[in-house]
Amino acid sequence: MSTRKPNDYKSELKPIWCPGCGDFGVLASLYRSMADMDLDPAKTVIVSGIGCSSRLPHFASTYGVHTLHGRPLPVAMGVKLANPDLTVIAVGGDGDGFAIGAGHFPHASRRNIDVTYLVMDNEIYGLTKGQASPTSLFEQKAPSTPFGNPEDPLNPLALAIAAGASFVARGASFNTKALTELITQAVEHKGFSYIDAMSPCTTFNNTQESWKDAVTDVAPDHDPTDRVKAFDLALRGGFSLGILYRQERTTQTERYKAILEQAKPSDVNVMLDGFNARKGAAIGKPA
Amino acid sequence: MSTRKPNDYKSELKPIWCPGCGDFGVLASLYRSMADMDLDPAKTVIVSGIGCSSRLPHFASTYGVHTLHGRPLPVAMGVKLANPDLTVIAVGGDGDGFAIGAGHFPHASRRNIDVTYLVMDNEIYGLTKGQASPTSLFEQKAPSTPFGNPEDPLNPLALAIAAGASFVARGASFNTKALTELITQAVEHKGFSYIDAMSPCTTFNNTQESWKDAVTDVAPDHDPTDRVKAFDLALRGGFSLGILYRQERTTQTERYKAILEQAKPSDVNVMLDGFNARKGAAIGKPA
Amino acid sequence: MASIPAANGPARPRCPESSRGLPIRHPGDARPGCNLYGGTLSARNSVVVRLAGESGEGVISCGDILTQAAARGGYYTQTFRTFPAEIKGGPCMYQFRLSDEPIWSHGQDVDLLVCFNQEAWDLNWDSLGPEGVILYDSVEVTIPDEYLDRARPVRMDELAKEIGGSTRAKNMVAAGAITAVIDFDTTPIEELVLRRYAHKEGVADANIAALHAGAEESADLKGRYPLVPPVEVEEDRMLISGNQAIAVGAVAAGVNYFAGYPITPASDILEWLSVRLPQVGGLTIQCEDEIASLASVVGASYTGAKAMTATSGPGISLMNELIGYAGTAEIPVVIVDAQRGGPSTGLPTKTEQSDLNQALYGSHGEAPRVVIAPVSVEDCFYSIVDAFNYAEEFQVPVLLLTDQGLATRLEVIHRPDPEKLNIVQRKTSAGIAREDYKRYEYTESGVSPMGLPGEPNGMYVATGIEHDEYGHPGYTPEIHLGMQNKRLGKLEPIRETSRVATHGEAQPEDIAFIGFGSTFGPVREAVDRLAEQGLSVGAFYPRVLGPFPASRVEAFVANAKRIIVPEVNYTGQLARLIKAETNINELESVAKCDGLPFTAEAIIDLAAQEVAA
Amino acid sequence: MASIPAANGPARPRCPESSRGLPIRHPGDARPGCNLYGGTLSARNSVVVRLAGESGEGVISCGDILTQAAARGGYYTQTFRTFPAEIKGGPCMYQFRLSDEPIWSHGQDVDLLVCFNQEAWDLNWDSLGPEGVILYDSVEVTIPDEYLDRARPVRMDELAKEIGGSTRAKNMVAAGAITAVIDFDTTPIEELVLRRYAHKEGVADANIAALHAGAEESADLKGRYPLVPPVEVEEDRMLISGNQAIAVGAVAAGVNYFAGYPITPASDILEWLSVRLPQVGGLTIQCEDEIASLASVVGASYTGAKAMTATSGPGISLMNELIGYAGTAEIPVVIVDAQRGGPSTGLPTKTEQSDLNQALYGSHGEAPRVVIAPVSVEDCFYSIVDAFNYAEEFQVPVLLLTDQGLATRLEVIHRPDPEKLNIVQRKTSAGIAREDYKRYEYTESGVSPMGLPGEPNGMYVATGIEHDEYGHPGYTPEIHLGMQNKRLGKLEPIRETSRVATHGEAQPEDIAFIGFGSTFGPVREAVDRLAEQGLSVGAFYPRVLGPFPASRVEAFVANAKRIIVPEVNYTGQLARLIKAETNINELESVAKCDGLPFTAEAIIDLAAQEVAA
Ligand SMILES: Cc1ncc(C[n+]2csc(CCOP(=O)(O)OP(=O)(O)O)c2C)c(N)n1
Ligand SMILES: Cc1ncc(C[n+]2csc(CCOP(=O)(O)OP(=O)(O)O)c2C)c(N)n1
Ligand code: SF4
Ligand code: SF4
Ligand SMILES: [Mg+2]
Ligand SMILES: [Mg+2]
Repeated sequence: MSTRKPNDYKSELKPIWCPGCGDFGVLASLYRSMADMDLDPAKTVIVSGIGCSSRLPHFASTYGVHTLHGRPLPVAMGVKLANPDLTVIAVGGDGDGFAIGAGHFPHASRRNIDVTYLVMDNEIYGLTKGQASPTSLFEQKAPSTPFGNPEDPLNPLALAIAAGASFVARGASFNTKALTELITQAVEHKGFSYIDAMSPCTTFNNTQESWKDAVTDVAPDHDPTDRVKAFDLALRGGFSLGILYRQERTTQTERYKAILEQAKPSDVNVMLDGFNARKGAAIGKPA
Repeated sequence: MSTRKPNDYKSELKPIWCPGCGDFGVLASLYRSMADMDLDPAKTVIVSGIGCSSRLPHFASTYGVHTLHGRPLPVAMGVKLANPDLTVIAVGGDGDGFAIGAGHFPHASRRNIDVTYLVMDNEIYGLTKGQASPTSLFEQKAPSTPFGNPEDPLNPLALAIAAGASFVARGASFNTKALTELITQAVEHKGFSYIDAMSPCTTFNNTQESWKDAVTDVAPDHDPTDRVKAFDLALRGGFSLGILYRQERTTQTERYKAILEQAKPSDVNVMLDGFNARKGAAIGKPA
Repeated sequence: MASIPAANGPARPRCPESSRGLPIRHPGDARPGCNLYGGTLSARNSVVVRLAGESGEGVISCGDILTQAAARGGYYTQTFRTFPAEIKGGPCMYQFRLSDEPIWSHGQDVDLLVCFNQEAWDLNWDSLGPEGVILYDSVEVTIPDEYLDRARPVRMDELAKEIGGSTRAKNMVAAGAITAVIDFDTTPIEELVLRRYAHKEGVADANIAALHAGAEESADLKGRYPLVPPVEVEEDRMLISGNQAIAVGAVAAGVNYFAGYPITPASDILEWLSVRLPQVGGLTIQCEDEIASLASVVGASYTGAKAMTATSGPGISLMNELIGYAGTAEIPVVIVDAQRGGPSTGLPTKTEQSDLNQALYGSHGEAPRVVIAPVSVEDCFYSIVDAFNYAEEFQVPVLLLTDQGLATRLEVIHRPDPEKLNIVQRKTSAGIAREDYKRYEYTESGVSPMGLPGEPNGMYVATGIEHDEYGHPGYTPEIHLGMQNKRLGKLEPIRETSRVATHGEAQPEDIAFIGFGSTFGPVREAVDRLAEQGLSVGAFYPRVLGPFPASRVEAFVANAKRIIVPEVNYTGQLARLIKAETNINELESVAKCDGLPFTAEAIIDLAAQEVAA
Repeated sequence: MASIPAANGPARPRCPESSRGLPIRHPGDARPGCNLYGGTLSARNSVVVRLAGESGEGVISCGDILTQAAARGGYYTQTFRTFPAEIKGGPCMYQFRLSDEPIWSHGQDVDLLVCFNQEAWDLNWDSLGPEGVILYDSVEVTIPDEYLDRARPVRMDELAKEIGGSTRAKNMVAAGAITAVIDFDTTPIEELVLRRYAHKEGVADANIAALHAGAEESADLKGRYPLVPPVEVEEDRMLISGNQAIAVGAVAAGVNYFAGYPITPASDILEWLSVRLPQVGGLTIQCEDEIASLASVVGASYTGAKAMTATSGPGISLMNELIGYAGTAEIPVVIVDAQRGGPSTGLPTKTEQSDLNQALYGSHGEAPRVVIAPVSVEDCFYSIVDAFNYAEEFQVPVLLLTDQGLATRLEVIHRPDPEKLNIVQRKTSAGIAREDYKRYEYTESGVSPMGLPGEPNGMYVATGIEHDEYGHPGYTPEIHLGMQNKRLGKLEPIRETSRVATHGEAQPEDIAFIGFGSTFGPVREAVDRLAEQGLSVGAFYPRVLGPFPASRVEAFVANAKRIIVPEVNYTGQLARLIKAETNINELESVAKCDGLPFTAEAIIDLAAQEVAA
């Protein structure tokens, strides 16, 4: 039973988000999920990039790394690899994760890094005042797409499934109960878990009402272990909330642990001896 | 009927690849395909990154841009957007395209840039002497993975399909006839065409024999317009050669053309007048 | 003895205090007073107004509309704004200075301070000039007793609510109150409001009503702070920001392709060109990041397009590898860096001139580039034209450094004439026989004709690998030295021919100011006022910092007793550059690191007191 | 007058020619001869051997095995290799120098040149010293008549085929021939061959047979070029490269986490540590690019791990944004830059010292960092320990600059004693009460205790946004100036305390050499030889270039008539740095840009002739 309350995870800083911003709902869900899991704040690290959503770590009373635009995933990987005892949650925006950070996402997925990645997807760049993001709709008008967005949006869930993420889900900021539950499942999942959290930007892309109308739940008979079906579901229109894909696979942490077990213990003196000139180091690459 | 011969596309530089390197077969297929299409060398631009495979433009007597490690796709996009009359072919290696270049691939795909991307996939870093690449096998031993590769490989074809590439195919360097044909179809395809060309690195990862044994042709009844089926096929083991996915979709070039048509012609004098202090520019963002 | 006192800061970190040259004041410090209610001050030809409030209260749009109205009314203006890096909340400030004559800085001592809330007063009271007066919200703000005789409460919140049912139009009430005090016709404001809300019925009316109510509220102060009315008002005046001047200047220079990634404070350029470039047949594209942006610009330029990108510090940090590539492959590109406070994410909405080193030295190895710093909003226009000209003539990346202050401030300038610009076109392989063509040929100038796709005789492979004249990879000492000679040597003529902004004496005997970029305005004003004091003073602002015009700087300071180098950064980057590049060894580096631009007054203070080491 | 003649190269690009200080020779130039067949030369205590051939012919492994055998036999060695950037084909060269006494450079005049093919002769004949002799393949190579009396054909191809059925063992025939000429016991070579091919039956035998055949082939020349045999051979000698010294030094310093991306010439470090780090409980991971590598290093260090990455110039260009982040968030990281020829992709397998500026000034804004340049292979070991110590003590990114020459050359050094190292640990929040803890507290030293996950009282958010002492975002002038004072000020003590490599006079009166990194070896040798000529000479090599030890450099040159600054780059980066940071205004910048390291002889030549402006 949990001894911590959601409020225990609140920091002394008040969120600076606009009134109505979806990120409030995501943050509330995260507080609640952390309380449900009774996470030790001192052993929890929230890692983010840059953007409105990426300010989140400052509002949580845990350890946090507010990194650079697009870089939360590799930083989170370093945190987890260096200290596997920690619970590591990466958060950020759709621009952060799928524009400038797009190169890291497939690798986090295939490596099955033991990190939960929670993207507050508002289909826009909030912090820089409303430009189109990689998830903005085709033909959407925005300050840098005055003629309508000429690009088709990326589908982060489909991408995650293709790249090898082992847990892929969708939640919504306006549905905090379900989102709380999803976050808990994601954090408890072994390996890389990705949650696309629909989180409207009320200032620059107010989709709140239309999204509320559009969401449905993943059908109860959906088999989340079927990768092709999950892909199919990810491609379909409408927003199905819930777990699209889940796979049991050894995690990066486990694989590196295995390497540590495999490696013959040594020390620096032995290594130095390997270079001994009299004994003659191996040809080409001595020692 | 073609008036140009494959040899017409040879440059004065001899390939510096190792004897037996798969890239020879890819280059030969490219020469032949260009001849088949009778491409005007002066209107053809081959763009590459860095790696053994990325040396290719130097061996073709066309225009070429030998860019930086991981950057052929955005450079190729700039070439094509700035001069849509050109035929633009991007080439490179698996490391170039899916490690350091991984962030550009999904965007080239979703934008449907009018470029053919031909990756010489040897599942290894050739030029830097044999380290594991994003397509190297799990547990594969290589200089930087002495305990076996702890990472699951990326599946570039699945990724391309998920990201929105409109033509996705697999070829092999040791099957130049089919590869020639694929290249021709890819170049003639409107929009972003991706070819995964299996191209063994005989020096650091000699898969030539095992690959020759493993390849099969895409089944004749495969429907390449079905994205989910294509994804399914991409995930399956074995190497099916041929077109996995093909979609008709407006290309980036077409969309930007539409923007140009939509825009009300103007000139710099009109624009300067928009800032006239007496007339008063619009509030906030004058003009 | 080394003479860069600000160099790397003091030996030990010290508690924060205000920056060099800007005295710190504390509430309760005695200040020369004035009485808002005691008779009219004589008409002045410059007034400094500062609006302060919370982000979201309309402070910025109030400042913008007053500035525009003033420009419309025939005044010269200079503005300065600072706002939080967050979308909502946090203190924000807009200062504008109006004058009937050209002005060069936004002013230091505030004549009219308008406080929307209490924090606004707390943060800004110390900017008040000796004769400064105050307008403040009657509900939200409490003013200390000793300031009451020059402060006037205005029912901003109250009246706005009365009129529009919410505090939305608060800023228009404030605008109205201001117009009364400085004796300013509200008509141009009304016109602008009508135009802005043309499509939103009711909103315009409410705003205009609020404006009038505000004017009514301080009607008794009418003309308390009168401005000399403008006399000769030329038809060719424009009101424009630095970012806008760059964007429209790029069109004048013939830009065909722009690719960028949003970032404060450079996004304006992307957004403006995304509307305008298609209107002249060009393309603007938002890419997935700064690396892709510059990569696609390289690709576009390879085909012959005039291509550019714009970003701020973090984007430049990511572009370094490609800057080196463009320099090595000799592909022209233009890169705008609207500097903001650094390092790292830093202070996204504050100003700083701290990217000079990175502009000059970023990218590994020794890659050619030209670095330009425009000195004013008007100069932004001409400098982006220079940037394209250098890029095209020398086939080199050109970096144009502005800063948040310069990029976002509105200035009244004279309309440039695009017909009079000298536009340089790239040297191409057209007309050269195939067998004679070598892309990287050693030529007298170091510039070789560039093959453009479509041209049958110009085929070559552009590459960042060391290469011979044909572009074939080659690593011999001869090739490497030869190509470095070519790539770096071709830029040498620029040292002698680059444009320089100067003011005052050409070879001053007392004080020689050397600076770069946006500090020119306040220094220029300071030079005039110091000269009035009988000093021999001059300012020399190289517009091109790299390659550096060493001998011209040396000539400028030849007779100077003091050399002062003011810059808005921490380590004194320009001061070090001067020492590295010239024979000048003794100079006073005044590096100010507080996120704010210099004022003319601060420069004059510097002249009065020798900077201690 | 500015006195950096090499600055930015000549005003106009010129046709390629050899670099300053390295005379160009042309075939047919008269050279002082010697006769290979005419009697034995007296035993020398240093011999320079150069092997040259085509990549793939085994030149590098032949050089490596001879070097290892020599080290085993008790000689000191220095090597230098150059090979093409391609995997197969292209000219490749391996030079090694052996001596019974410690040596500091690889030598200029070649005593024994071994040509595997014709191109090898064509490219290398002009390196032959006055008494130099030649071995060449009897089939592939033709030697001009005037060299025949000191050249000996060896049936490398022929014998190799006879013995092994292919030319594979050609390099062993060459090795055998060499052992005869320099009178070198083949036993250690045989031992090494046996060890290398322990698992491949037959191969070892064939190689040993080839070795003997080669020795037989030139048996009549036995002892023609005898080396003084080593006398006192300590047990603690190691043969090791710069990259290896860094890798094992990092283990000695306590590295727990390494992340990297392959790149020439830095990949060795990644590869070596991927085997070794797990053996001491640490992790090595190859990431998707350099950005991810450094990002994950930042993440690892955040948890308290000692974390590092290694790359070359292009990788550093990509890492700039994260370097600024680590500096601003005050997270210790160590970054090795094994420099190669630049700019851009440049000359991946050649040496250059051209990343100094980027190391000092890369990243926008003004981000703190420490820049270290080790001066020898041995120093690589101690310098990486310094790097970790600075990183951990000052919570700052540390860049360690080597170069291709230093990183890949094999040197005999004395075994360092890990017990004697001073290893610095990070100051953490352990023991501080939660309510007293401020991550970015202003302290006397500027360093604040770091909270590490797991520690309940140390919770904070690391950030690259400007922030107050708690790490909360804040953009006021006070915070920004205060934090820049903290971040940059904390490094100030390093100026006075950093290690310096010196040789010769502490305050030379004739010639003062200032340099950095790998040029120390040849300069050191040159200093000794110039001192023998009666000159007062000294060398001063700051190991830490940033923060720069300005006053110590000034003290060093106080009495010097000439100041010479040799460096392997184009623009004279160190020379400019010295001018920017010190009161020194007159110096001779000798920037050599040919992808090759300096030789002692070239330095001595410099001393002989004043460099013309
Ligand atoms: C290298 C770099 N480029 C650009 C920026 C500017 N920038 C800050 S946040 C942001 C995008 C924000 O969008 P998103 O990630 O979707 O977050 P949101 O604000 O919508 O939550 C951009 C472009 C930056 N900080 N750093
Ligand atoms: C920024 C940068 N990082 C690293 C390198 C080194 N590098 C050159 S090619 C290469 C990988 C080559 O692998 P791949 O792309 O698969 O091409 P292949 O050689 O196998 O054809 C690497 C890591 C580089 N040139 N630039
Ligand atoms: S701008 Fe949009 S995303 Fe940012 S805080 Fe406001 S509502 Fe939220
Ligand atoms: S190393 Fe491999 S990829 Fe490179 S040329 Fe040789 S065989 Fe081809
Ligand atoms: Mg967003
Ligand atoms: Mg490869």
